[in-house]
Amino acid sequence: MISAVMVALLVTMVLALLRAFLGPDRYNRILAINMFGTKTVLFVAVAGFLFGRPDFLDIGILYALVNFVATIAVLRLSHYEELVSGRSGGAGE
Amino acid sequence: MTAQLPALQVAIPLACAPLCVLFRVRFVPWLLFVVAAVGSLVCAALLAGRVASEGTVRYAMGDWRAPAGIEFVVSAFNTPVLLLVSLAATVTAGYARRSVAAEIEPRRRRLLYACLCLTLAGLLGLAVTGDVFNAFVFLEISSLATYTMIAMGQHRRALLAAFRYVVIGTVGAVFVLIGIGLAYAVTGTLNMADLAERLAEGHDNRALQAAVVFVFVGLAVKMAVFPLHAWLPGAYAEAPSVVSTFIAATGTKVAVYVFCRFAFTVFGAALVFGVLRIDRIGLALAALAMLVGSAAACFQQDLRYLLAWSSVAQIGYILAGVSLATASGVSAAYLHLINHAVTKAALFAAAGLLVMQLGSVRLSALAGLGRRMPWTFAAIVVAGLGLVGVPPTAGFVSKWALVTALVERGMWPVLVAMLASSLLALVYVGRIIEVVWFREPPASAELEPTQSPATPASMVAAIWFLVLLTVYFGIDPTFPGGLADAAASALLGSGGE
Amino acid sequence: MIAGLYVYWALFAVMLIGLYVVISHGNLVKKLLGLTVFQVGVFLFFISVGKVAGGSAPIIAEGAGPYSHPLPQVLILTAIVVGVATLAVGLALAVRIFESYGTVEEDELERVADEQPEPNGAFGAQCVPNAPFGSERGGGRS
Amino acid sequence: MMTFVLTNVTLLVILIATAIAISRMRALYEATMLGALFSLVTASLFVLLDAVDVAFTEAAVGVGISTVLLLGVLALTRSREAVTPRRRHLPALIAVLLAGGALGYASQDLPAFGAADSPVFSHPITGTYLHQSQEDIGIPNTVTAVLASYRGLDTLGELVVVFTAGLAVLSLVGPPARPEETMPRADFHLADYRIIRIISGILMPFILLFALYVLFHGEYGPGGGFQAGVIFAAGFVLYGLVFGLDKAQRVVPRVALRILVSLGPLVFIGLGLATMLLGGQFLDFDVLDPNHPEEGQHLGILLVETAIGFTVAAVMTTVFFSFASRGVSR
Amino acid sequence: MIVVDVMSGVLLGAGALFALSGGAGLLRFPDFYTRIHAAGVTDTAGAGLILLGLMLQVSSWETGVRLLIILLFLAMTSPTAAHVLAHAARRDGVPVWREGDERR
Repeated sequence: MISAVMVALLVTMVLALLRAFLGPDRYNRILAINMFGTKTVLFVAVAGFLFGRPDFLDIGILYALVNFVATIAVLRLSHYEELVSGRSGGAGE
Repeated sequence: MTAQLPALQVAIPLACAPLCVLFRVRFVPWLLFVVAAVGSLVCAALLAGRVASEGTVRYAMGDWRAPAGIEFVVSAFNTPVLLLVSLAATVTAGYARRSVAAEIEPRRRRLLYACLCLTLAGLLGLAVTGDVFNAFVFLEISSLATYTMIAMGQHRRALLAAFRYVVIGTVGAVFVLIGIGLAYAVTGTLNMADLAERLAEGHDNRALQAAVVFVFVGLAVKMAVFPLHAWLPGAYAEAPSVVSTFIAATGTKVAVYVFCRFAFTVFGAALVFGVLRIDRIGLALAALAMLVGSAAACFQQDLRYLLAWSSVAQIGYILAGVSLATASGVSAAYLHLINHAVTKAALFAAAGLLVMQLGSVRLSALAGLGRRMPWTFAAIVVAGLGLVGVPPTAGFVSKWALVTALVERGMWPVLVAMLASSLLALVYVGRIIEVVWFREPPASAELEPTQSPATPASMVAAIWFLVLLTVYFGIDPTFPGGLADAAASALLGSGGE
Repeated sequence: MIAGLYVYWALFAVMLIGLYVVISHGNLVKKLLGLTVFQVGVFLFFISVGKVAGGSAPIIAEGAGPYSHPLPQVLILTAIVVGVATLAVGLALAVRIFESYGTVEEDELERVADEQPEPNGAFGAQCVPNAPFGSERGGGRS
Repeated sequence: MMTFVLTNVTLLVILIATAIAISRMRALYEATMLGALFSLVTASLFVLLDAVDVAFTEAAVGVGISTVLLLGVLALTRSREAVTPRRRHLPALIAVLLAGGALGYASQDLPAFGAADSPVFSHPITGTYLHQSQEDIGIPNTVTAVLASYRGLDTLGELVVVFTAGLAVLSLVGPPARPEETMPRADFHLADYRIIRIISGILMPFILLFALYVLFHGEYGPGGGFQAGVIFAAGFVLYGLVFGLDKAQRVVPRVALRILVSLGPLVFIGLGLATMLLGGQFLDFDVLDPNHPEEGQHLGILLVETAIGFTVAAVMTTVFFSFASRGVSR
Repeated sequence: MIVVDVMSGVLLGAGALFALSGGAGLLRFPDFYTRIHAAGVTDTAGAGLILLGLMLQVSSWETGVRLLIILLFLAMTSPTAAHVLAHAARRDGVPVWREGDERR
């Protein structure tokens, strides 16, 4: 059953990767990469159980943390650039 | 305490670097660099004595036996390099105080001294280590510190030169890493002596041959051998003068030592020069480097670019000596390595003094200043003749040794290239002499007679110490010659030692 | 034949893509990204040499079967951090080059270097980059 | 066994696809994001190849620090969306063909992937590291044992490399601006940041706690000095991104950073010199506790990991603050 | 014991289906906001179910605690990230897809 979940996760990762490549604009790509990150967290957890050493799940916690920091960083930095160039009308709609 | 010498050799400069950053009081960072340089010189001298008396000195780090732990190996082939690097550091330390005060803004001075200590520690570690991956780590330490120092140059071109060196240097280091990885995959060990034993029989193993090629391409980048030398002119010419003086004398020289160490004691001359014929490629690249380096040097407008291109040519000479793979060839290469380091350090130090006095070293700006600053330009002329290889200087002795080694192996085309390159060297040194002594100083120079303030004694002393050293080695080459012969016999004789 | 070596060929492909990006691309930041890809390819090669089929991580536990070799992992722990250190130095240089030359594209750098060979030294910042972290200080020199 | 090969092949295919996408992607922001994804896939491959500590470091460093630095520099250098198409294809192709040929030539004699009788495993040091270390050092995580004790000099060299990178960034991009210089603009306190603020506020203590856990758990499970240092830095990066640079600098003052950056290497080298003075070789931890050397090894490894942890955290945070304040103070 | 295995099998199956549907939704939906809905929901739910399924198969309590921490962490950060992403896109003026528009 776990190997079935592993296959499902891999398929989802490939789908997310396709969206990351195709994604017309930046936000689709950020979304795809964020989803890919979450699936990687699950991949590590399932791989731990599948290969018999489940006690290495600290990596899962780290993945989730780092994925969150990367997503915030991408939004914070790229988003900010728009704010400066004033394209999006500055403070609010 | 003498048992701990190899570790102290690297630990002293390594400990001084963070101290430089911590103590920001005016001259303490410079003092720490002096302590690091003198300390490493004392260790190198004591080690040379012990090696002369007891032969190879082995030092197991952390008291773990060789293949499991890392070991330092000090033998006849790396004592000359240790002495050379420590001596260059000591002279640079003496020279540095005024030159750094003139060129680097106060905030960055302690960082520069810390990076100088790190480069010294990296080069000494690279020269001493007996573990292949440890050599990669020390290579990265010295390279990273050198990138930082080059970027402190005054002109904005220094940033471009540093960035180009970062990219090319890192690609070279990764090539060395690929070579180490392939060798590890085939033998399972990282210790040089252990590696040599396990490689003795597997000469037809294709992964091993590829490992040799990758390591040597990576080292060729660090040695600035002809096709991969693009980073050197910018790096040497744009760096602060203290930095170019130190790395011109040591950077590529330690890389040549590592090349010899890998070629003779790790992979074995039979594989490198027998099966893979690296000697033919080496000699061809050396001849090209001599010609291109000297030719390019003739057309440079800036004194420091001229000296940097001449370094490319001189490395061609050293590579030619090593590629002969004969005892006389390697000994001539070691001799030229020592002589050229001392000569080029003197020239870059003199150029640094000129930068401090005149602001720029473009040949047009130096016109006719021979009479105004006789000591500096006399030093440049004598050291320049050393580059050409005129009899009283050390350059002549090492080139003569190279010529005899080449004749012995009958490598006539390389010999012709060498003579042509020496003639070209005569051209560009002659050009300096003509510009400085025989040309009328431009009108502007007359207006500010006060332009030449009292030349700092410490800098002139450092320059003239190096110049006198070249002349001394020229007249009485027994000391460097002895070191070079011992190194050559240690490399070739021992084989897998 | 293929069963044993497919991993190595895939990793060699990743290395070569990284090398290609480093040499061919003109943008300085893109070169550093290519450098990272090149280095990661080498790191994966080291670790795959130390893997044993059906083995587990070299953390000793009762009955955990054959262990993969710890030595390549130690080497790569060192190499990863060296890679990041080089990346940080490269990026710091890229920022300073942008401030002195106004661009990080290699062909524009050559053009700018030819047009104005002698601006004041490396410390003068020709243009003020935007503030990426939402904070503004009194008008910087623009 | 089949699932291992299947997963391995899938991840390798994803890896190569991402690498090609990075090389073809013209917009730099997207290329950097794909770089983050590339590091994540690499870390997953490391997990598959039983390199648990390396997966830890690669994920924390590759996705956490490198991505944030690259994005910060892209913001600073105002890189336009598209990269100029001028590319030097010829030299690149020549280099790739030569290197590829050499690698292909080498791959014919490489030991098969996963072979138990390959030279790497038949070398006697395998036994030393896996079994002998249990008596000499006695910590389950042999990677940390080899890293800190058997090959302690490599780790010292690596710590010095991180220290040098910190020096380089300090000298090139200048020390981080003082907190009062980096007052955020009025419209920065927007309603849309309130949710991230609350979540980050809640998560911050746990992130730092997790970093400390990783630091001291390095001997029994995946973890160690470098990983902990990078997680510390990721926590401060998150805090700086969300709450603005000035608050972050109040949490981590500049002086503390400068002291910590140079204190770490000093502690490590001091430890080496201390073992020398106590009569052992450089970095020989047995002499730290004469009557039972195993305790000495434990103490030595713990000191080494702590020194590395604080230095890497200080250097990575200094680098991030320098880049961030560069945009501000100019 | 069989009940626990069946329960974890069901949970794992549901989680896998959620993940797959999220992936499919990501590709098939016409524009950004619909895709973020698909990804956001299935991320959190799929992860939660799979981790719960794994928790039932756990042998030692340490692993269980680690799984719980991952679950809590994902439960907090995944929706936040989705929110921030949607908000940034909205502020950045990404147009909303109307019936009849072409795919974006």
